[in-house]
Amino acid sequence: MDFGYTPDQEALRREVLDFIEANVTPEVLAERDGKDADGSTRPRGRAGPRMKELYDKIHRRGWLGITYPKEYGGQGGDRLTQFIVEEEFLRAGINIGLGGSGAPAVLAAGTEEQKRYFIPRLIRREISFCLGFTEPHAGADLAALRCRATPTQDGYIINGQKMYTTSAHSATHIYLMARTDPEAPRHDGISIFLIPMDTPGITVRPLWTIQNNPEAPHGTTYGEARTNETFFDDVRIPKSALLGEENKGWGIGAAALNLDRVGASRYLISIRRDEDIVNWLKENRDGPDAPAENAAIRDKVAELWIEAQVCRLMTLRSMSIVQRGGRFTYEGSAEKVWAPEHGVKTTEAITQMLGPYGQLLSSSPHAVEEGVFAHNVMGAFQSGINHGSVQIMRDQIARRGLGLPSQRRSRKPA
Amino acid sequence: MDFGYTPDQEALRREVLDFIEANVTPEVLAERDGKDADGSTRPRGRAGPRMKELYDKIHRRGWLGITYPKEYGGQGGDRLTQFIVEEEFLRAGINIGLGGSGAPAVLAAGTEEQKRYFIPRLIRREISFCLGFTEPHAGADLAALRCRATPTQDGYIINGQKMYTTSAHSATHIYLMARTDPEAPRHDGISIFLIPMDTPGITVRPLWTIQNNPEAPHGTTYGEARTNETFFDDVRIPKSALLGEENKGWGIGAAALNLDRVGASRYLISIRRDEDIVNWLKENRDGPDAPAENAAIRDKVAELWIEAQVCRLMTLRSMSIVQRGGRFTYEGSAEKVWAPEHGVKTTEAITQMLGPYGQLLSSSPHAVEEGVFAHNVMGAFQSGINHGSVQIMRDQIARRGLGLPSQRRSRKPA
Amino acid sequence: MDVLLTEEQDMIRTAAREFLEGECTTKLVRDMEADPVGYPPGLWKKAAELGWQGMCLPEDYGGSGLPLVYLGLVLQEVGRAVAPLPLHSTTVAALTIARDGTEAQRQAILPAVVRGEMVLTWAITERDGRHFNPAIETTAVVEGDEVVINGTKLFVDNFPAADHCLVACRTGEGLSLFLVDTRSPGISQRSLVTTAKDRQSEVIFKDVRVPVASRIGPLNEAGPIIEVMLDRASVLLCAQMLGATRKDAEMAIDYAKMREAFGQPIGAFQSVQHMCADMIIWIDGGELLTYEALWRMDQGLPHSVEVSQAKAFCNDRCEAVVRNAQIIHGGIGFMMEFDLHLWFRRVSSWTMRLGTSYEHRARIAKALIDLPGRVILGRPVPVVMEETREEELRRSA
Amino acid sequence: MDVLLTEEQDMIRTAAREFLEGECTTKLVRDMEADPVGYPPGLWKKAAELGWQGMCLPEDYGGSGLPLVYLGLVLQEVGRAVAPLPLHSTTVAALTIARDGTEAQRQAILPAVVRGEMVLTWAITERDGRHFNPAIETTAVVEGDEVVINGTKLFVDNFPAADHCLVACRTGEGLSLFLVDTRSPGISQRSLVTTAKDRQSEVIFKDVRVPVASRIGPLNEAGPIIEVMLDRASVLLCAQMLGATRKDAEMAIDYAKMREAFGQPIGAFQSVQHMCADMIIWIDGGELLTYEALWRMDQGLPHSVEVSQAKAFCNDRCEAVVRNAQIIHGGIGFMMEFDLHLWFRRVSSWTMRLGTSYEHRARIAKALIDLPGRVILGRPVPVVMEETREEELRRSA
Repeated sequence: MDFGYTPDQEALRREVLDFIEANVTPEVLAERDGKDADGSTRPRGRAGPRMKELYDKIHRRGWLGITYPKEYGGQGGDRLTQFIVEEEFLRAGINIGLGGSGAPAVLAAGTEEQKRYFIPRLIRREISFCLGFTEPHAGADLAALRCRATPTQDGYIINGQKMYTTSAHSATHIYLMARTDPEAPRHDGISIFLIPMDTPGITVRPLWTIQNNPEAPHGTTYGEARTNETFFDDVRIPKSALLGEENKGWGIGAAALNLDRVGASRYLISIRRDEDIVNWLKENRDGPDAPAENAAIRDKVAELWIEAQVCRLMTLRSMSIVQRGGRFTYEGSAEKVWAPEHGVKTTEAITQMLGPYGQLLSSSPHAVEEGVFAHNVMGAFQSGINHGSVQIMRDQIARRGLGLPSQRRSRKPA
Repeated sequence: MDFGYTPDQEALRREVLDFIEANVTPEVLAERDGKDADGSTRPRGRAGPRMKELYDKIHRRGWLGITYPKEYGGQGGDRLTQFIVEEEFLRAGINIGLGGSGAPAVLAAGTEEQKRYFIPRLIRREISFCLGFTEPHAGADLAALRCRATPTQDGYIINGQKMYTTSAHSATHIYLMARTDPEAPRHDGISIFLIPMDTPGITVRPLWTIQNNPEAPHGTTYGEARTNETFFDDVRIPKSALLGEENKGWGIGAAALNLDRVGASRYLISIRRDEDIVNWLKENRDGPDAPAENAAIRDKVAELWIEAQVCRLMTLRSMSIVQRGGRFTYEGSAEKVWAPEHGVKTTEAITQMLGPYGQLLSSSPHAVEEGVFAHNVMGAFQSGINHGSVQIMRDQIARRGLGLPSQRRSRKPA
Repeated sequence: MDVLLTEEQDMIRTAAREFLEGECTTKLVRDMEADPVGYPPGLWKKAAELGWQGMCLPEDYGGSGLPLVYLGLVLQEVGRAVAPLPLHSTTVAALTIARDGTEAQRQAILPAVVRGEMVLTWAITERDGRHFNPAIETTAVVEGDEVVINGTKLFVDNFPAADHCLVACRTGEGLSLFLVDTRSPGISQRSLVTTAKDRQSEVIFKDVRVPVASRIGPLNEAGPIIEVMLDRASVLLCAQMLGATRKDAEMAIDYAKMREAFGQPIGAFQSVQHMCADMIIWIDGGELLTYEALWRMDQGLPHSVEVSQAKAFCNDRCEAVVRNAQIIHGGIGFMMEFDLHLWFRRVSSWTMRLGTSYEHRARIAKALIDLPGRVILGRPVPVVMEETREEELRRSA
Repeated sequence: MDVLLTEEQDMIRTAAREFLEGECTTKLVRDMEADPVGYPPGLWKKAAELGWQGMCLPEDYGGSGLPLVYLGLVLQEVGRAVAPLPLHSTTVAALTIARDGTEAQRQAILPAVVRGEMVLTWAITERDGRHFNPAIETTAVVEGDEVVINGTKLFVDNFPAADHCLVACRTGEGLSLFLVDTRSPGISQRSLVTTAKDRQSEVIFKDVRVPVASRIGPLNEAGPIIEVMLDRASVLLCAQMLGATRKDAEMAIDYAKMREAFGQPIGAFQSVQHMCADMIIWIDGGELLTYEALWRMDQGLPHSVEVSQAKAFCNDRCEAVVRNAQIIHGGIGFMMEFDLHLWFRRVSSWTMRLGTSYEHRARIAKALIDLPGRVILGRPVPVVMEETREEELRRSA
């Protein structure tokens, strides 16, 4: 049992922090937020020159793709190293992850050729995936998906629609789940494809979220202003676009999603507001009526802080299991219940600490901390829905973790 | 919309309060708690001479069986009158109810002869029912009951076991649900019987609760020190013991249970500790560190108080519906979710206000308010289990109240 | 005792609902979010024809003189439709003028309000954002028969639409309340951008001159008037909030019946069913608390504890309901083009206004704990601030 | 960083579990509830043979000198078995003697503790019941080479079983801590009756004379010693509580798998499943907080915030778990003859001891809000009370 880090790990953290101080400048962050100094416009979400330069520098330090094998351009490092580096960059507002579960899936299920093609480019950020799983009628129940990939002689023809393909307008590829065998049981006829977004027949339609107009400040929980619908009309792709075996896509996707659940980003989005409100209270304590002097508010803040620690500790537990090469029974699901619900609880508790200031969005005069608390109210609950709802996670804890039985038949209430 | 009472109703309340002040003396209450002045012992739960005298007086004032028809010894009054009188007596520690759903069931389903026999005697407290519904394997799922009533030429033979027959050791009769047709669908082969407890073949075994040794002070939520198991071995009863039609007992029992859910006693058991803690805080505020001065505790107390008001208001709503002759869609169930859960919440919150004093039971030196808060921890949760659990109540709200569908088949998690 | 609506009350509510279902589309709601003034004068006028603005104003000025409960019912429907009408700020200010204004002020304002020709608001809160006993730094200095107002107010409702505004100012010894023409020289405003996307403003008063005669109530002693006004505002906001929240919950329940997952409607899962059951319980609870507070106001009974009970409960529970409605909707509720957020964003905003849960609960705790005598639930709680309707009527007569 | 148990830690825990499963029946637990002394000396002696009492005491006195985490693991198992052993009070007091006592005191006490021949306890709290900064009215007046103690202590653990008791007294300027023989003339006790049905006492000191040399640490300056002792006591109680709570939850989960209603095990219903899932999440959360606090103590890192985090969380969540375990059991858990309440009553009691959630959260808030510097979760929080293990070791050397 060891809750600390080795001197080497601490030195690495220091190194990362020094790098951030030197390189993650206000200009870089302004560009990240679409506020280029030269006033030029880019498609939202696509990196500008300063961000490109920053990622190049981070790459040269060996901090991109840390856990990926060296033969595919990674560092062959461990997940804890990745965790330390990622946490600090995330706190500084820079995402050094490879963007979801696509890259792990390629590594786990790709052909040698696919791995050699995709992984190095994903690490160098020349390729990026958007996630093409969810559909209008297949959300929590993903296996209900209808998007068809009909086999042809030399490949497949894709027809269908994907929802909430968040970075579809800026990604180079889509990591797509589609049905290759409509006759098979619903989990057995699904395959995964890696498809360039410029393939003819793909159309991306923006879906603006309630975080649009005004946009949420960086670091807001589910602060995305835009997501997309992506339509496939007779999209012809070669056989080589298939990832893993045909009709075995469900298992590949699920395994990679589980991997994606461990890491710094998942818990950080749920605890940033805890830090923010404590720091705000500390810095805004004029007079005896300041919220910081109110014992009821102090009590609530301490309660939230404890819960935030549990978020952190559950993440450390998951990291420890992964480091040891173990497998989760229910620990990943527990993290995925606790952290999002905590994030919502903190967000809502803060509204009552800030009172009318809590409603002011980013573009408002008098907005508190650039409106991050108000925008968080708009977004926090999304983290309990996406990538496995808290309801489904609790089902999994109960059934897989605790061995509780499935329901036999319709229940008749007394 | 009227949240007040008429001058006549207020006068009645005043009259009841005056009566209580004059008649519910410390000696009466001591006797109620089994502490007779002459040191004599009675079976627990059976009224002594002072209590008998008190009930006689209450009866002479016309405050027993208020809502029952005059031809059966009642007052032909309305439920609101009953509510006002009952609330004040309950607050004074005297239960003037007829003891659960047995009496309403007799009134609703009994023969003229049964009504003429039972109702006046129930009102005069010469007869009392214990409830014989629950069995070891039939609790929440009451329709699973196995106790058999086998028809004979001139009556029935009862065999089986009932659980939690709380006043079986002091009641004169049992209000029993038993299976008369084991071949019928489970709700259709059940009948109800009214059986004298001194019928040969009935055995009562005490089940001591965790409120025993030491006993909980009066007014504790589920403060009963004793309940019972009741066994039926070839108990022969005449046909006249049947209430309503044979095999129609389920409907009779359910309807009466619903009626039993409206009234003062249901909500009072959930809110008494709210009053108690506020009054305790008021009366124990030495120095600046007293809990009453702690804004966090004050905030919590106010939160609990608001919830207690909702208990009260939901009861008033149910009363209003019943007064108008309406029927519940979900309002009775809502009351039955909210009040018990509130009672538990308050009980547990108080433990953290009292700290180590909160663990002291009734017989302890330094017990707070005779240990009622500590005993309440032991009992409060029972009110969310008994007479329809909060889970089942929520199911009913969702399905009957909101029209949400039943589950079709076993759910497969993703 | 009968806490259900009377037939007449139910009729008024139903009429309001049907009117707004016909007149107030979500397109209108969205249009008004983008509109700098923020309300449709045509609809405002129609509301006046239905008697909404004058519902609780004295009959002498064209009003209907009905109890406040009726206005609460109408505001519930306004909330249900998330209708962009400045009814709340107008009626709250008008009721204060009716109660505490001079005859001349009433004549000047109330008939125009009743006819739907005037919009009102008030400006109390300043930078500390507090609801009770805010630190008021805006000053009003008497110069001859004028006062000169200087200061900055925050979170002022509907200012771009308002003709007059009640402004609380420090006047030497105490607080005074002035009826100020919003077009007076020296007044400027900045729009705040809120989750509700309503029209809230920062209003800056720079050497604004108004006649001394424009004060409402006695000089330096406006504190109790402001408290009554804010109590009315709080409880009426609860009504509006509950109307919106119930509609939001109904949409979620309907969605749960329709949306399928794992081979059945998501509303067939016990976890969703229990979530829905709780939502309805919470809304009902808030409604009962709100009705009781309104009823007590109408009876001239002490009501400060009841108002705070309603607002603290609604703040917490309405927020929880609309969040759960979002959760039941999954991703779609997060999309701008889907309507659900129109309710979600407004209810969220309202929970943060006119007193936080902490502020209201502190007030309740004060009444429960700091005043002498044992408490009994359902019996009069010791009073923090008392004002009987008889007194009110006497003063407004 | 690896927050899981090491193989060695797991072995110690497993051994403790197996030992208690064999030795500590619920019949024994029930018997000891009725026993005036409240523990079985035979089992206490066997525990000593396993090295429990001396686990974290210095090797010089026969102990094993292991980190506190190990004692935490054993106390988890003691909690799991609700074993009627005075291990918590004995080890907490012994660790204080090891750290702050004189060599003579250590010699007199520690070897006997290690051998299972001595039971210890402490007496700090008085009638105000507070955990932090209790108002201590018990006085100790120096008369020659003796001090005379007068006063009344409350909630003293295991006093009927204890040989010695650490007593906090007011000595003029400040607080002092004395090691008092429980058989000293002038000491009397009254048993308190608690939900745990453990042995807690009111202890009355009337002109009790003990040598001046029996003080632990400097005169008038025992405050920090007491704080360290109570922090150890709190976090070790968390461990004990969590062990009991997890066992309780496991019994409920097993019951849910077995008990049928509506044609299936009640554990097949989503509402019960989610209840069980939450119970496990809460226990795990409490365990992680507790382990981190213990680990920080062992590392000599500041730990007051972490201790308070663990205790506040366990108070609230363990209570909720054991209540839910009762609910899942329905009526049977309410029956004296069924065993479940043995866990329920103890956990309930422990949540009320050694600092309420309010007290611990106030301490956390003080560290978070009142000290300078921005906070970052997972980085050192500004320190309320600091004591490094190096310092401890230096002082105890």
